[in-house]
Amino acid sequence: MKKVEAYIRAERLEAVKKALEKVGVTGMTVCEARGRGEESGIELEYRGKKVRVDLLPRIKVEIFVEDDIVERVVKAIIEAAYTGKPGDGRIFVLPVVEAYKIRTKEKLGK
Amino acid sequence: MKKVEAYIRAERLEAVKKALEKVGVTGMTVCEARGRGEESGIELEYRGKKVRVDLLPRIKVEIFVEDDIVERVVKAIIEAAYTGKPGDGRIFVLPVVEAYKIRTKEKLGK
Amino acid sequence: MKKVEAYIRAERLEAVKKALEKVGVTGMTVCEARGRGEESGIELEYRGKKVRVDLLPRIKVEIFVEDDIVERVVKAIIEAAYTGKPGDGRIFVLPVVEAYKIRTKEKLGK
Amino acid sequence: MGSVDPSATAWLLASTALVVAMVFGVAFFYSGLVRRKNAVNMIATSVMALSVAGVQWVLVGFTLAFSGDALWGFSGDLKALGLRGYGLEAPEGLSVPGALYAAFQGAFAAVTAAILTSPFAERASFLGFTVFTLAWLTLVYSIVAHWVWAGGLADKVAYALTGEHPVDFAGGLVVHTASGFSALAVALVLGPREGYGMRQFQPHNIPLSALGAAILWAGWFGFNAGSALEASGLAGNALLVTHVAASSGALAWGVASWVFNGRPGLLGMLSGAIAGLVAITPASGYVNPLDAIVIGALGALASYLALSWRLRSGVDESLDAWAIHGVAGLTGSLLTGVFARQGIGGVAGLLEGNPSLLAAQLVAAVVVVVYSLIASYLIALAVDKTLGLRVKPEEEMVGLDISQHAEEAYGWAEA
Amino acid sequence: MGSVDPSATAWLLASTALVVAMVFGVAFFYSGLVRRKNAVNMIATSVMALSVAGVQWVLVGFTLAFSGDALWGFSGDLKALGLRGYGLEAPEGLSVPGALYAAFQGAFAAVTAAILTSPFAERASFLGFTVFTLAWLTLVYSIVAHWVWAGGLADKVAYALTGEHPVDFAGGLVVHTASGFSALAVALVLGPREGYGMRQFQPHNIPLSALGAAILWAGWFGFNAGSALEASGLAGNALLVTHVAASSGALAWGVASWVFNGRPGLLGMLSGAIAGLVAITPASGYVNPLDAIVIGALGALASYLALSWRLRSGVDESLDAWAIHGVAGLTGSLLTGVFARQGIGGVAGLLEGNPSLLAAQLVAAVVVVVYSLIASYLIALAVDKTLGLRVKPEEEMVGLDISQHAEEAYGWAEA
Amino acid sequence: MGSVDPSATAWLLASTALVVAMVFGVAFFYSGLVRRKNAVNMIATSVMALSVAGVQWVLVGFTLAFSGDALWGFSGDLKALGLRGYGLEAPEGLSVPGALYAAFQGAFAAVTAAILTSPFAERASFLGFTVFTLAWLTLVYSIVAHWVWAGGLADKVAYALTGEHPVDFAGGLVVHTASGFSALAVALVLGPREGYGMRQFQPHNIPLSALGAAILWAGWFGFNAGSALEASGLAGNALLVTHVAASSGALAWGVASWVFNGRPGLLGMLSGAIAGLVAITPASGYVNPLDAIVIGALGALASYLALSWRLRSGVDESLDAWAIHGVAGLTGSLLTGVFARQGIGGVAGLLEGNPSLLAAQLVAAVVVVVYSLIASYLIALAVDKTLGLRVKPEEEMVGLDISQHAEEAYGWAEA
Ligand SMILES: Nc1ncnc2c1ncn2[C@@H]1O[C@H](COP(=O)(O)OP(=O)(O)O)[C@@H](O)[C@H]1O
Ligand SMILES: Nc1ncnc2c1ncn2[C@@H]1O[C@H](COP(=O)(O)OP(=O)(O)O)[C@@H](O)[C@H]1O
Ligand SMILES: Nc1ncnc2c1ncn2[C@@H]1O[C@H](COP(=O)(O)OP(=O)(O)O)[C@@H](O)[C@H]1O
Repeated sequence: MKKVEAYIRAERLEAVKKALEKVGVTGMTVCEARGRGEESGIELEYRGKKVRVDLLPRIKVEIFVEDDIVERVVKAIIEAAYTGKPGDGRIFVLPVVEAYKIRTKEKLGK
Repeated sequence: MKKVEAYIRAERLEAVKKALEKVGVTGMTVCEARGRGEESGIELEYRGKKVRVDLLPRIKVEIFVEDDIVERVVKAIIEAAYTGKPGDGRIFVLPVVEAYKIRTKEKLGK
Repeated sequence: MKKVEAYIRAERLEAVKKALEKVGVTGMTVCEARGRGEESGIELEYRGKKVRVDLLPRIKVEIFVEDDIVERVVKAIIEAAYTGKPGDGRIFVLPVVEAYKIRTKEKLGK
Repeated sequence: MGSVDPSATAWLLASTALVVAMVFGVAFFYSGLVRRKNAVNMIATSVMALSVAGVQWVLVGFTLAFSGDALWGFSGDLKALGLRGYGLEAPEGLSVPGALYAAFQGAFAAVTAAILTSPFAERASFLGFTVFTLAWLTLVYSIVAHWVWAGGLADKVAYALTGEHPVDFAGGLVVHTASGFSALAVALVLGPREGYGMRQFQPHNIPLSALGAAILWAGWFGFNAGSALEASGLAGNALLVTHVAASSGALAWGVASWVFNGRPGLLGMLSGAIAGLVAITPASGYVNPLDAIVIGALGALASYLALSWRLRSGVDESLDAWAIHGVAGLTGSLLTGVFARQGIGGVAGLLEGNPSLLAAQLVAAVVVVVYSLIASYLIALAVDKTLGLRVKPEEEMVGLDISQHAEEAYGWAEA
Repeated sequence: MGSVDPSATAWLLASTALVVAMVFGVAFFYSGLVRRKNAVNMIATSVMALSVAGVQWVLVGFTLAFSGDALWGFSGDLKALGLRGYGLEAPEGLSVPGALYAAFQGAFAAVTAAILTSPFAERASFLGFTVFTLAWLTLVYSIVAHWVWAGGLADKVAYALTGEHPVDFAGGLVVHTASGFSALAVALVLGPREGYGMRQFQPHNIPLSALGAAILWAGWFGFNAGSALEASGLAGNALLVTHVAASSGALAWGVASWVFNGRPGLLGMLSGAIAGLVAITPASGYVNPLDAIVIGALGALASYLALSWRLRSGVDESLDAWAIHGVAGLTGSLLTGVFARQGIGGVAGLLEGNPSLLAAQLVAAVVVVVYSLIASYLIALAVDKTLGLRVKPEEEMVGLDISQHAEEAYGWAEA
Repeated sequence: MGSVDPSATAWLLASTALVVAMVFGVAFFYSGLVRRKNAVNMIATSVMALSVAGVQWVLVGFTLAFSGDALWGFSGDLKALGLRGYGLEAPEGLSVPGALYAAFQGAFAAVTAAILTSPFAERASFLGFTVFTLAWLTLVYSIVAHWVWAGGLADKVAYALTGEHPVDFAGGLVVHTASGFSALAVALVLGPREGYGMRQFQPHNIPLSALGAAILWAGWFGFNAGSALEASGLAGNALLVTHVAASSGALAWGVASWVFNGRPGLLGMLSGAIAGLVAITPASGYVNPLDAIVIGALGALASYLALSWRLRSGVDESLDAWAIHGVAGLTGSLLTGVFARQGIGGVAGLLEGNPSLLAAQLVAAVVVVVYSLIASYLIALAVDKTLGLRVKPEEEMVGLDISQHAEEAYGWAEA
């Protein structure tokens, strides 16, 4: 079992949800965050003065998936979250040791 | 050292906090999130029209604990967060490489 | 590649951002959270009545970095987030399996 | 037809605006108190109450309350259906335009219906609520208004028993006691919210509630001083005592919670202010500012006790229309019988040596309380058995905003 | 100089306060509807409109609209530049102080400019908007006000063609039709927001919008009943019909969305209320409360249809000033020609057997629509070509609050 | 006893409602400016000020300010304790009911105390604040009001030195200068907030502040035009100049920050509007709208400079009651001496060739500034040394909402 963490634009959330449904993944948890990438935000110019806006709103998506579909999930997110403009975000895959489902009190996966 | 991530109903947060105190764990960080499980949300029917409400409010609890009490912590959360109805949530355990306490600048655990 | 998670005081966020820039790290994601440590919050006394305030606002910072700079990053955060008073927070380092940049659709790191 | 007094009209125009604003005051006060997932619904119910009252009053409500007397004092007649005869001129016995008088009274009906949204909080079907409100305005509000203000049953019975006409300057009985006790009845029919008593429900937005209270405080000047129906010393005094009672109510509640809980909450002070305003409502044409200090404080303390009892009782009359409007309205109505001063409103109370007024107030109050409880219970039951008054558990869990309105109060994950 | 009627003055003072408050009503209604990142800007544009109007009106706006008649009815003359002659006394033909009359009218100008912030939402340069607003107040609002209310072009043309003077009690044409159709023109110049049509923009704060609507509802009593310029039966009736039309509009929209979408949203009911208020605006001095039920409902339904069409059309007139103010203003103006009653405002409409009033209303409406569309389009274009009316894509993406004001509506990560 | 003028009464009733609303305007304006963890407290302090003033004024405040003259002009006498003699009739020299006059003046006291909550922001003990406010209303507000408005010390001294009575139409000195300079004194006693100067404190809710400013803008019409105590040309002109000065103040601040910071913030424009309103307050019965444009702009610019200085100085007068109310109040009081026009308020200023009025204004201003600074400093010090005026560091860190009220402004983790 792996944890996939994706940091995406809020406006791509719907698309990502749909893409994941297509590969059979519905379970997920999302939260509002703020992020910046390598360019540390974007720069606005206003009447000659420059202002750097660094932490821009982002959505963090967390999905726990079986090892065998990690690749499919990552690909689905990349395709759906892509715009090609700076700020598209990142996806990370983390190892998971164990997992439980509270309603059934059962251990999941591996 | 492990990281325990629990996605629970907001209304069970108090119970979970108390259950954890009973097993000696007080440190934790929580945040508001929205999630959906396998059934991808719940369905409401209204005058014949069906509406699917997918991302429902959830609380994410993050707790870093020593390896030896992971099991106790997981059990405590499961018991406290359980209602038996869909939406009870999940618990995941992730590996941790190292940990630091900022106030004392010391390395923790292992 | 590693994931560094830091739980800090909101008022130290600016300092942490600057300290990280100094060690060459700009990319990060932050979100609002609430946390408590070992003392489970702080206690206020009011006209003889004691009230425990447990979950206090905290900022969670998430940074994905190459393995070789983890140490520098941790040190920078510790220095910048330090006040010496209870509540300074924790830093954890987690392993990462793989990473992707959505804009370029490329795999990162390792 | 009397002739229109332009100064009275000027003040009544402004007063009507203030009273209509109060409906939104109730909406925001209540909305701030519920959980985020029901914030929209709590405003929508008041807006629906306002809209339904706006049309119902023109068609049938006004005439049932204020036109003549029918069925041995049970209600008005139907001569003013569609507000016939209430136009640009002043009706017999009034010095303001009939249309304006009807609008002012209609705003009262709307405020009363809005107060009564309290027990529906966080669990009622919007359709069920709407139908209930229409029926309630017609079968309870208009009737009680007729009984107290238009020489109807409550007045007749009290006069028969005590030889004195009960007084209710701006609606201590008609508005507050009636809505408060009706709220209790509805709460009994609807039952408590899912999880009630097991966990604490936190108010989602206290500044929003404070805004509601702000509108109520200022709007109440229109409510009470407007009820003088003239721009006179009586109106001026009514405004003053209203303000003083609100202040003293806020202080009384604040001090009580300071003493008993160690800390005075803002919501407590605002609740105290509202209770003070409620308590002074029936008295505002009859007492002086020193009396108002006492009435405001006693009203607030009575509500404080009622609320404490209500919380222990397990009855989920969620936003405390009963404890605040019902109990303080009752308290104020009785205290009017105690403090009324001949020199202000032409009626003497107990302190000036006349016990019959207090007796008359008591009789009228009992009549209003009993009728409100029974009639509201039956209406709620009837709606529940037919259309259903309560949403399904999933709908309640998701929140009424999504399930009843397909809206969320605050945007999430915006792009 | 006439003599000042103190009762009329008392009511007009209060009315002016209500109308100025409406500007903030528009601000909050609109601000709640946009995304969080533009919440400040949506208030700032209305505040700017209010401030610009406050000064412009004194200097030049008032005289262009209301002083005499110049250029064959195109505008007023310049005799009241700086409000010369409008001081403590009542001007010829009025019974309120000149200064107060000018303030009341100036508040109307400000409300109209605030309504017209709708198409600028979430994408306009604050400087471009400001310059547009100054030009628009001078070249459109003052002119249209002169045409309709001061015997200018619209009045002359309609009278020439139909033998009847068109009527507009409180600004159905001058305020709502003009601002609504101008909004459409501006939306065409500015183009849709980034991402419009591809994803849904969620309102960021519905209680804030409800607050705006609350201010509008109560403020409108000053708007319509204040337009009587006296504290009379006419004013009282205007208040009543205003309230009734708002209620009936809210119900009509609520029922429509209940039927067509399965659920009535709060924003829908509030939009219906506003549409009802808009529709009754021109009629409020001429009709009775039963008429108002019909006018409010028809106004709301017309807006409902217009909004549905607008959404399908792809035109991003973002906050629907056109659908709500433009269309309901037009509807109400025509319905005034239908329902006007001799016994109320001294003018008979179609139902009382006089078709010419409806014809006159139609002609005046066409004149106002055509002029508003063309003039606003040209002004917007001129500003766009010179100063630029639209922000850069990054600025739009980050939001106007940060890019135009260096502010964020809600604190984040506070310590 | 004079006879009651019903038109004056109608307008004063409405005005009092507007002025009471302003207290909540201050509350919301301030609450939006602080951090989320102190949002409730910032409203609670204003509500406490309102409530304390509501009762204190009836008991003792009014008589100290407005009844006769005692102690060689230091204060009023005690003949109107408990508002004795101020009932339904008009007191000597007035044409409004005594009760209403007292209520109107009491609302001013409350607004002034609310303005003075600024330096307590985010760090004061609620008990300490409450006791301070009670003492301040009695020892500063009532006294200064007596000095300026009831022929007390400031008036006597100014007249002795300049041969002219200083004028203060609606409280430029009594309300704004007094509260502003008192705020400075309190800030010095309390010291800066934890972390002040080291990091930026972000306003937690700008729309809430905008709501506060909206209430202030509209409410100020009651404040200034109500101070005419009649529904006359003078009141109408006061309303007009008030509106114009607010507009011009907003524009002046907007332009200044556009030029100096590259972007005009909404909070800046609103601050400018408030400064403009403050500056016109003493002048509103004496000047014309063109003067008002200048006075509003100069008031705003003076406040802008004062605020810039304050920020650099390190003095944590947190919400700028001094910079906005104190400085603009002073500026406006002096400018009244410059612009006053015989034809409007019966007093000529410098521009009409009379330098003594300006001199009188200056003397009165100095007296008020000095007394406010010293008396407020001493009261604050006394409270601090006895009950303690500042909370403990942990309480400040957790926020006053939890530590003083056991409430959180916005629900979190609701279920
Ligand atoms: N090293 C990092 N650690 C944590 N989050 C990051 C990191 N780099 C980027 N992110 C997240 O991804 C988002 C987009 O990053 P950015 O570099 O702007 O995108 P792009 O690579 O498309 O230019 C950021 O706002 C942040 O939330
Ligand atoms: N695969 C997943 N990845 C991330 N979060 C999940 C996943 N599955 C469930 N969750 C979280 O757990 C919550 C409850 O899941 P759900 O499946 O509805 O519970 P149950 O298993 O009791 O029916 C969801 O709202 C979501 O936050
Ligand atoms: N075991 C833990 N698991 C998760 N988060 C923790 C844990 N311990 C501490 N934290 C986070 O760190 C923050 C500070 O912890 P605390 O113990 O108060 O600091 P200090 O060690 O400086 O006294 C907490 O508010 C919480 O967010």
